Parts: sequence; structure tokens; C-alpha cells
Amino acid sequence: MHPRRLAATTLAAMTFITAPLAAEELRFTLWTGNDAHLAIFNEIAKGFTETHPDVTVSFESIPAADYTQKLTFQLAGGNPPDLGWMFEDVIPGFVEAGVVEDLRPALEAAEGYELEDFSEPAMALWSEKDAIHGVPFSTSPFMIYYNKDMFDAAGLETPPELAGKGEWDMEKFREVAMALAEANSGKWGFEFKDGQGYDSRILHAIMPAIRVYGGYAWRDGDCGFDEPEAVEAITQLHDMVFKDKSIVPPGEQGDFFSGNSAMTVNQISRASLLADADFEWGIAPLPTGPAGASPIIGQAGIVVFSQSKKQELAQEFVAYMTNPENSELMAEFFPPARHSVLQSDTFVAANELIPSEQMAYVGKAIEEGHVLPSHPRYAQIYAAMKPRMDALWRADADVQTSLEAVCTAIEDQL
Amino acid sequence: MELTIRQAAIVKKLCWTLALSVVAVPFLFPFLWMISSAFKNANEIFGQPSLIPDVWRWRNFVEVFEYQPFARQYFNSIYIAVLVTGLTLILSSLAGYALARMRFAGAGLLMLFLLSALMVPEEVTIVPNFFLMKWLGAMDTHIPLVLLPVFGPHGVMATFLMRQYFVSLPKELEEAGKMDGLSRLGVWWKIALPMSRPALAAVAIITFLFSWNLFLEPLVFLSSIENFTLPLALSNFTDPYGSPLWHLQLAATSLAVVPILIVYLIAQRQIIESFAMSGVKG
Amino acid sequence: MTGHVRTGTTAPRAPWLTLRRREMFEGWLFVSPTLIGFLIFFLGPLIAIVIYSLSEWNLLSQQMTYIGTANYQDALTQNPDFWHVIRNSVIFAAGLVPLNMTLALALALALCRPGRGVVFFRTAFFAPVVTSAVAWAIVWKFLLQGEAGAVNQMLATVGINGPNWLREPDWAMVAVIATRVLKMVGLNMILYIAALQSIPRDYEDAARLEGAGNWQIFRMVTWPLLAPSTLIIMVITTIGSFKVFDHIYLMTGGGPENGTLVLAFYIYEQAFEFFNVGYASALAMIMFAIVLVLALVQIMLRQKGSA
Amino acid sequence: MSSLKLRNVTKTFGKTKVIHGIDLDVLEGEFVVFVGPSGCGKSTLLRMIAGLEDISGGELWIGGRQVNEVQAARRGVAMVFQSYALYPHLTVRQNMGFGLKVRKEKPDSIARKVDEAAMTLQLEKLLDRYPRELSGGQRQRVAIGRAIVGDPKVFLFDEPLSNLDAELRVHMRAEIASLHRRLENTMIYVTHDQIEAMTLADRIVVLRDGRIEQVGNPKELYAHPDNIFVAQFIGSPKMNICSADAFAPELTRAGIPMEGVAQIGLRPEHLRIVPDGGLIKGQVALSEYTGGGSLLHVEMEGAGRFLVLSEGQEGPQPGDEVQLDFDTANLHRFDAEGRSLQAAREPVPA
Repeated sequence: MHPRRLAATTLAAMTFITAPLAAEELRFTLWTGNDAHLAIFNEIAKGFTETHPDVTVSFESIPAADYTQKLTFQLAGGNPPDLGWMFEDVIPGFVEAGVVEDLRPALEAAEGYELEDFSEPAMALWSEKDAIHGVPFSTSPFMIYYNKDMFDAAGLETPPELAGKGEWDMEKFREVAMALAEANSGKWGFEFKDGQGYDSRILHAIMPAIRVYGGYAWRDGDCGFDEPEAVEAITQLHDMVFKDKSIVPPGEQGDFFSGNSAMTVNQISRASLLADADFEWGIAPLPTGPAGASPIIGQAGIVVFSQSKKQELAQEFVAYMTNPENSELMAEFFPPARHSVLQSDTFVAANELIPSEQMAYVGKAIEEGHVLPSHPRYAQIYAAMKPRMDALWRADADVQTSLEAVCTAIEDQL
Repeated sequence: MELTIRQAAIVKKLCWTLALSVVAVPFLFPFLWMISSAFKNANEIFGQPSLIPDVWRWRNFVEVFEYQPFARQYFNSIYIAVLVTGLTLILSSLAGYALARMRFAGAGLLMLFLLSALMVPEEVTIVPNFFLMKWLGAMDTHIPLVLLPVFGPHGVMATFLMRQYFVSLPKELEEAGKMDGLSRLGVWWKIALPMSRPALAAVAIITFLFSWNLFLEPLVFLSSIENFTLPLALSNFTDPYGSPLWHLQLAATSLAVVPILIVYLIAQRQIIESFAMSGVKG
Repeated sequence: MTGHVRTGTTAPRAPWLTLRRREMFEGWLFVSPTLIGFLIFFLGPLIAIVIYSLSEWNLLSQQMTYIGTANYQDALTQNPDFWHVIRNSVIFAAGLVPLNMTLALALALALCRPGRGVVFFRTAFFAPVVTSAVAWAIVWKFLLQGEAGAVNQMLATVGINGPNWLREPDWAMVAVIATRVLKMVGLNMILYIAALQSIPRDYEDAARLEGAGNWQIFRMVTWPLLAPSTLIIMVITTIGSFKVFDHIYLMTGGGPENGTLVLAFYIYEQAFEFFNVGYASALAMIMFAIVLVLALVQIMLRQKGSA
Repeated sequence: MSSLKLRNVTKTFGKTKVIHGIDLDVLEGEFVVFVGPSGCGKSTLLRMIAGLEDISGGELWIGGRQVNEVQAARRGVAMVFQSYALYPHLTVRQNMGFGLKVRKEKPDSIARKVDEAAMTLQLEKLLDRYPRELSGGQRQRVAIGRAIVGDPKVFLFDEPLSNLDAELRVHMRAEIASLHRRLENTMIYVTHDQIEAMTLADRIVVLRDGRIEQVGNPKELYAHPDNIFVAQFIGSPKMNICSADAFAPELTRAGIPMEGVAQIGLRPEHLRIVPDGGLIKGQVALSEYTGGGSLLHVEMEGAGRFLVLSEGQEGPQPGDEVQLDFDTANLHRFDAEGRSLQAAREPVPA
């Protein structure tokens, strides 16, 4: 037999034999079950199959409330996904436990990937020395969402208008919130992120205010909650909740997305929830404070789990998913940390729900923003912090004392 | 004015009924509220409370099935509960019978041994069982949801209840069966079991409810949404960011609760009699 | 012996499988499925916990290091949370058990005799028992909201300014106890009804003829006769109150301010949220010990009382 | 040939020995009654024969086969239980045919045998009823019917009449007796009621504390009890026993040898009230009118109370002094251990 034909036959035979193996499935755990989001992911997965015809990527949605836990059960329970979406708050813990892979070699090997395009601060959380533990595909700043109808009803200028005049600061925010609550009986001026500001999203609720007042959560093992700046910031929020009664208080539901609050803070991925909203709405930057503007960024990255048996393939998929083209595709909901994308025209036009001038706020915030605080022992810190934060959110609480208690509780963990 | 004994009895009865009605409010109101809210939209749920929705929103019940594989999850709960109930009935009555009737060395010790299991909460053994199930490759399957209730403290409780009932049965019937040529297994199946219907019914009900309402085990062992059971599914009606979708959650909760309530209403006399007649009273 | 046998039939040697052996063999055969399952899924894990509890073990990284009794020392002497949790568990049990049992007995006494309306009320009080804990918690969580909650709105109509139930530690404990009692009291009511119905009516009639009033009959006749049932119900309820997990998980998540952080939930949190398997196992052993001691004490007290 | 044979049969529960080496031969077709006070081991012995209790020691033979380790159902015995043990979830027909069905007999053969038995016991009309729909007597008959159907070599009855009222008991007793005559099977019958024993038995086995006190036919036991226990157990009202010293002079005078006699016994029905010249005398303490006569409780000087049957309507009144006489042949003499000192006697044939 001719050597070439032999080789061809062997190859064919091998293909035949390995065919069932080659029809591989990558399991990708996601935090979102939103159809619009999934549509984009599936499109990317489809693109991947052009070069890897036998590979299917199955996206597995896990509800946000249990995400980290369920993921842990899967990893510890010997049923690991190949890839997963991971938040800024827990990635240090996963890195410390050594359950995620270094992606650098794969990313560097990928053609046209342009690793250097990623903004340095955005990558800080995800890399350690030379290793890259995850690719932050979503670097999404916190924005103010506002209900224009309610602003109109109260005869108030909207946040973008105020921001345009340079008047959109914490004091104005308080004023507006109170006026909105008064003008819209039974509704609220402001709702913390996803209405979970007193539960799972304490940091999301307080960090914007703390940062613009010039404070911090923790830094080099030092707790910043009881510093004067933080105390001042939280005192304002506390007053808004309990004195002005303009922020949805603990134990109440005042959902922005169903029209019960005039404002909230959220990321642009939530815009998809407003596709069918029966009110007019818009987004605006966070109010500034005594320390100027300090946008807050929430990050999510893609990681490959060490337990995955399809390392190579999974890493290839990460490289594909976060390459410049796909980053642009995802930018509608998940702003990337790539300079090239953020500065492109396609980015500001990416989200059909959000006008491009408002998208510009987003790009600006990403460039200037800081990621939320994180820590390898975040779960423990959170658990230690939570009860003391509960104490803070009582009408008769003394903010200073409560925050000192928070610091005492978490100092060991820091 | 003097009341006759008869009138006094009526007044007394009225007072009792009134008092009981007041006590019943916190038991029944949640159901009414749940069912009425199941027909509301999210906004109305948060609005002024009223038991009659402004607009009856039947769509909630459709959306429940669109949001997650609710029918599948419903089926999971049913088949697991049926399986657990069946297995528990067989195993607990077998073991309960042996402990009540058969003389074998170590029976007393075994009984004591089993009883100690009643003291151990599932929370205590869940961690090692997690690794056991991992080792068995049973993560994210329904295997632990069947095996753990059957063999855990609940199974022991069922065994104990069955034993108590068997002890109270007249022995002579079984001896007659033995004289008639039945094997031990035959006596158990053809005589002891048919005579234990109340106890079996009581154990079946407790077991079914136990499995139906199981929460910790599904929470720990299940990860795929298609494998969820109802309790887990109910707490999973959240938007992609973890906030509860109240109208769907309540519609789904109604769907999960109402059929059981109806079955209970139909069979309540038998259920209560079963409890009364079985050894549940100890 | 053979002298008696003149009929020519042979005396068979006693077979190995004598009737007694056979019974023993069958007995073990009958219990074997339960026993094997018990050993694998219960005793084995229990032993495993003892071993885990002596080590430091991270669920995520799965590294196990032997550290002796450090976990126990940590819980008992270092960690202030532990005693707080124990305190909460005790408060929960101390609130729930008497409330549940008193209400159960009162309802049972009111409903133990057939009559019109009895079926309706029995059904009403038992309905929450057949309802899943998740459903019950979801609904009550909603009803107990601060100002918009139905409970506070009802209280407002009679001029009471209700607390923000689930956001204030003490009230949250009250709320979880109360809603748990509402959920479970029906079961104990039925158990009590069963017990009451098994008391021959003659006793009550005899007491009545001797001139005893309702309360006296209850004190002198019914209550003492109920003692064995009361013991069983009390043991079951107490153990159940220490095991409460889903209710807390769904209603308050242990909060606010750890005000409802009870032992079962704390174990879960340590094991599956902080991945501290070793520490969680030590807590589990402590929980086992507490429940065992409680059950034994109750049984012993009762025996002493009746002796 | 003997139908049933017990050789040194013993039973121990834990460390307690409840049956002490029983030896007994039961003949083919014989009606044997085990009688004794409660706790004497008679039921245990019966259950050992049935195979419901295992045999701790000795040998049990049924129909020429050693059955110590043979299962109950294969011993060829049938049992009628005190509580009848009818399966509540089965009809009379199903109850009666149950054993045959278990033994895999053909349905038509089962039906035939059930019908036959039902006819024998006049149960035809009750066949489709459930046990709860039957009266006590009917249940009793069904229980017997169930035993008959299997055509056993040996019938075992465990106090079968004790749950019936007095009248029905007499009636059923007669029915069982006639059944035995008809079927001619070996029957072993346990009762604590000596009247049942006397009326039914070919042979009575008196048991006490797991030992046989005496075996014999009713007349023999009545006339010649081996010891005080049997003497007092058989016969109603029971035999008067008193210390021999009380009447030694009178009896010796009457020519009865009193050497070695510790106690004497006299049955109430053997005592006659005589106007004078009676051997012994006493004072009437109580008179119980029984219709045909009276049962007198007579206080004997130095010998406690005697029961005396007095016939006729006009008996002595309480407080009356009475003189009592009896046939010396009816006097029972016992030694210090309570054993009978009766002259050697011919055994009464079964």
C-alpha cells in the first residue's frame, strides 16, 4: 500500500475510532439564565464549532443566590464543570484553593488574541505574578438607573441632566431621592442593587458612597469601615433610609424593575430586564462626592477548573470567547476590559436599549473605575461582617459604633 | 335570664367555635394569601394587600413552566417520594416485624442501636454522606435523595413505628398462619401486613411528606436544574441576579401545595384515623 | 432412647438448621437491608465525622491535616459565635417546645371528640403539616415584611405598630418560632388526639360522678394518663427543634445580627459555605452529644417522675 | 401404635426451665386433655407439639417420625386457638381454605374440602362472611373448621372454649365431643377447667409447674388421685383436706389404718348429714342455696372448714350443729409429702 494512502486510511480509521471521543462537550457554568445573555453565548459557542466541529458547549445556569455554593458542590462532589463564570469577590478564594488553571500559555498561543489590549487595573485581580487565573470578560461599572416617568411626575431634572451640569453629587442625590419618594406615594426614591443591599449585596450598597467620600473597605489587612470618610458616607445612607425614608428600608420590597423605586444602582447587564418596561428609563453615572467621582466596577471572569479533564479544549474556548471580536459581541451586556473595544464606536452602539451618549458614561466609568473589594477569605469576612451590618441597618443604630463593631469582627479574617 | 341547659350548651359551643376560628386564622390565611397572590402580578403583590386580585393573571401559571423545567421537577418530587415511601414501607415493616416477633440473638441490642439513630440529626451526617455519594458517583443524581431517607433516622423511625404496631397485634393469627404452612416471609406478607394497614398508612403518609419536603439533601446533592425537586425549585424562582420573582414563586408554590392539600382534604379522616390507630402514639 | 423406637423409622440426626437457628437466621435476614443501610449511611458517616472532626479540611481544596482536638477547643473556648449559636438553639427549643406542646394539647382537647366543625378545624390545623417547609417559609417571609406585610397591616388596624419582624434579632427569633409552631403543631395535635382517644371514657365518667370539674378531670385524670405520650411527643419535638434547618435557611438565613443562627444552620454554613469540613464535623459531634443528652435527660426525668 | 410420643421433653426460656422432662404416649384416636392451673406449662407443651415453640431437650415423635426440627406446618397437626385467630381480612371460606392454598392444592380440591368441613360444622351459610360478622360460637366453629380441612393427624386445642359464655361453652363442648367421635382423630386439648377435662377426655394429663402430676382416665383421677394436688384439682366443689390428727381417733375406731397418714381428704359430695351417729361433727357457718340443694360451709373443730353438699330443700341453717358421715371407701389418705396412700389399685382401662 502506498504510504500516503496508508496514512490516510489510518487517519480515517483513527477518526472513526476517536469520533465518539471527539464529540466532546464542554460544561460551562453561568450565573445568568437570561435569554438575551444566553443567545450571545450560544452564538459564540456556535462560532467555536466552526474550528472545532465535534465540540458542543453546554451552558448551565445556576441561580445567583447559590452560585458559588453550587459550584463548590460540583467541584468537591467530583462533578466539575470545565469552565465557569466567576465573580470578583470569590476568585481569590478559588485561586488560593488551587482549583483554577493558569490560562496565560493558552492565551498567548491564541492567534490574534492581543493579551496586552486588556487594561492593566482590570486584570490585576485575575493575575498573580505571571499566571492568569481568569479572563475578566465583564468589567461592568455600577450605574444609576432611573425611572424617567417618576422624575417627570415629581418635576425633577433627571440624573444625566444634573450630571451634565456637574450637580450630580451625593447631596443632590439625597435631595432628589426624598423628593421622588414624596411625589410618588407608596413608592421609593432609591433601591439598593437588586434590592439586596441589606443581605447578599451589602458591599454593593455601601461601597459607591464610601468611595466617593474618600473611604475604603479594607486595604493591606486594615479595616476601613470605621474611618471617618466611611462613617460619613454610611451616615448619609442611614439617614436616607430611616430619616428621609427615601431608600427602600430593610424588610421591604421596592423593586425598581417593576416600577416601585425611582432609582437604583446596577450594571448594564440588567438593562435586559427593562426591555419590556412600561416606563421610560435611562442610565447615569454614580453621583460624585467630597472625594470626586469614583466609579465602582463589578467584575466577572471566565476560569478553567483544574479538575476538568478537557483542559486544552476548555482553555482554547476561553481564548476564543474573549478574543477581540467576541468581546465586542458581548459588550452589549458585558463591557470588556479591552481598550480597543471600549474606544470603538461599536461599543457605544452595542446596547440597543441604551442610547450611545449614556453608553459613553459606561466606557468612561470602566476606564476610571475601581473593582469592588475582594479577599481570599471573602466568605468568612462576609459572614463575620453580616451580623454587624444587620445591626447597622436599624433605625436606632449608631453608625460609628456599628461600623467599629464591623471592623472588630472582620479584623482577624483580614 | 336563666338559660336552660340546652341553651347554655349552644352558647358554650358558639364560644368554642369562635375561639377556634380565631386560632385558625394564622393557619389558613397564608394559604389564602398564597393562592390569591399567585394570580397577581409582581406590582400588585407589593401593593395594598387584598385577597382578590385586580386582574386575574393566569399567565403566572404558564410562566412557571417556562421559567424552569417545573413539570420535570414536579415529576422528580413525585417519583422520588413514591420510591422512598415504597422502599421505606417494605424495609421498615420487614425489620419492624423481625424486631417485634422473631427471637434472634442481638435483637435487643440492635433495637437500641437503631433507636440511637433517632437522636442524630441529618445535618450531622450530611458531610460524610456527601463524600460517600461522591465516591459512589451519585452526585447530582436522585440516588442520595432515595437512600438517605430510607436508611437514615427517618427509616429508623418508621421501623420503630412498625415494630410498635406489630407488637400490639395478636400473635395467634401469625401462629395460625405458620400452622397453615406459611413461611416467615409469608406470614409477614399475608398476615402481618394486611393487619397493619393503619400503621402502614401512617408510615406512608409521614414518609411521603418527609420526602416531598426534603430540603437539605437536594440542596447539597443536586446541581442541575432538571434534577431539582420541588422545595429546591420553589426557592429558585429568582431573576438571573437572585432576587425572588414573587408572583412566579407564589404561583409555583400554590401548584406544589394545593394538590397535596386536596389529597389531604379528601383523605383527612383516614389519615387522622391512621395516626390514631397506629403506634404513632408510642 | 432408641429403645423407644420400635416402629422401624429412624431417628434423624438433628439437622444443622434447627428451628431455633432458622428463626435466628430469618430474623437477621429480615433486618439485614435496614441494618446494612444503617451501617453504610448512618454509622459509617458517624464514625467518619469523628475522624473529620480531628482534622482541618477544606472542602474546596480537599486537603486534610490532622490537628487533634483543635476544632473542639476552637468551638468551646475560642469562637464566641459558637456559644451564641448554642444560646440561640436553646432559646429556639425553649420557646418552641412548650408553645408547640401546649397549643397541641389544647387543640387536641378541644377537638378529640367528634362533633360538627371538628373535622374542619382538625383539617385546618393539620394543613400546614402537609405543606412544604419551603412554601410555608416563603409565604410567611412575605407576610412578615416591615410595613407592607400583611401581619403588620392587620396589627395596624387594631392600633398596634408591629415590629420589622425579620430584621430585628429578637423579633426574628419570635417570628421563626411562631411560624415553626404554626407549621408543626398539627402533627402533635393529632398525636395527642390519638392518645386522648385511647383513654377509656370510664375514667372521666367516674371522676365526673365523684364531682370533679373539667379542670380537675384534666389535672387528675387526663394529664397523668397522657404522660407516656407527652414524653414521646416532647422528645420528638425537642430533637426536631434542634434539627431545624430549612425553616431558618429560608426565613432569615441565620440573621439578622446572627439572631437566629442555630446549630444546624451553623454546621451547614461552616461545611458548605466556608468549606470548613473539620470544624463543621466537630460541631456535628457536639450537636449529637447535646441531642443525646437532652433525650436521655427527658426520659430519665420521666422515669423518676413515674417511679 | 402411638400417634404422639414425648420423651423427656424439656423447655427452657433463658435460664428458667418451664417444662421438666415430660414423657407421654398418646394413642391413635385418643382424646387427651392437658389440665392444670395457669402457668403449669400446659399451653407451652401444646405449642411445642404444634411447633410454635422450639423444644429445648428430649424428643417429640408424631406418627412415627421425630419432629423436633420439623416446621409446624409439616408436622401434620392442626390447632384451634383460644382467640380463634381467624384472619380478619379473609372471609370464612378463605380462612378455611387458606392452609390448603398455601400448600398449593388445586382450587377445586380446596373448594370441595372446605364445603365438606362446612357441612360437618353447619357453616354453609356463613362461608362468605368475614369473621367480624360472626358470633362467638360461629367463630369457634370456623376455627375448628379450619383445623378439620387440612385433615391433620393430630388436632390441638388451646383452651378453645374460654372466650364463650357458660351456656355456649356447654354446647360447644358437646359438639367437640361428637366431632371427635365422628372424625376419630387424635386430639390434644388444653384447658384449665377440670369439668371440660372430665367431660371430654379419654385420658387426662394433670400438669403442675411443668411436670406431670398424674395421667389417667377421668374416673381414675377422680377416684384415685395420686396426690393432694390432683385430688383437689379434679372434682367440683373441691375436695376437703385436713390434717389427719383432727379425726385420727374416730377413723382408727372405724377401722381405717392411719399409720403414716398426715392428711385426709373427703369430697363434699361424699359427705352425708346424718341426724346422729356421724363420724365427725361441726357447725354450719354458711349455707349457699344452689337450687337442687345447698352447699354448706361447715366449721369443723380443729380441722378448718369443710364443704358439704346437702340435697333437698330443707337443709340445716347457719349455726346448726351437724353430724357428718361417709363411706370409708371414699376417704383419701395422704402421707406427709401429699402422696396418696390408697391401696394398690387396678388401673382403669382407657
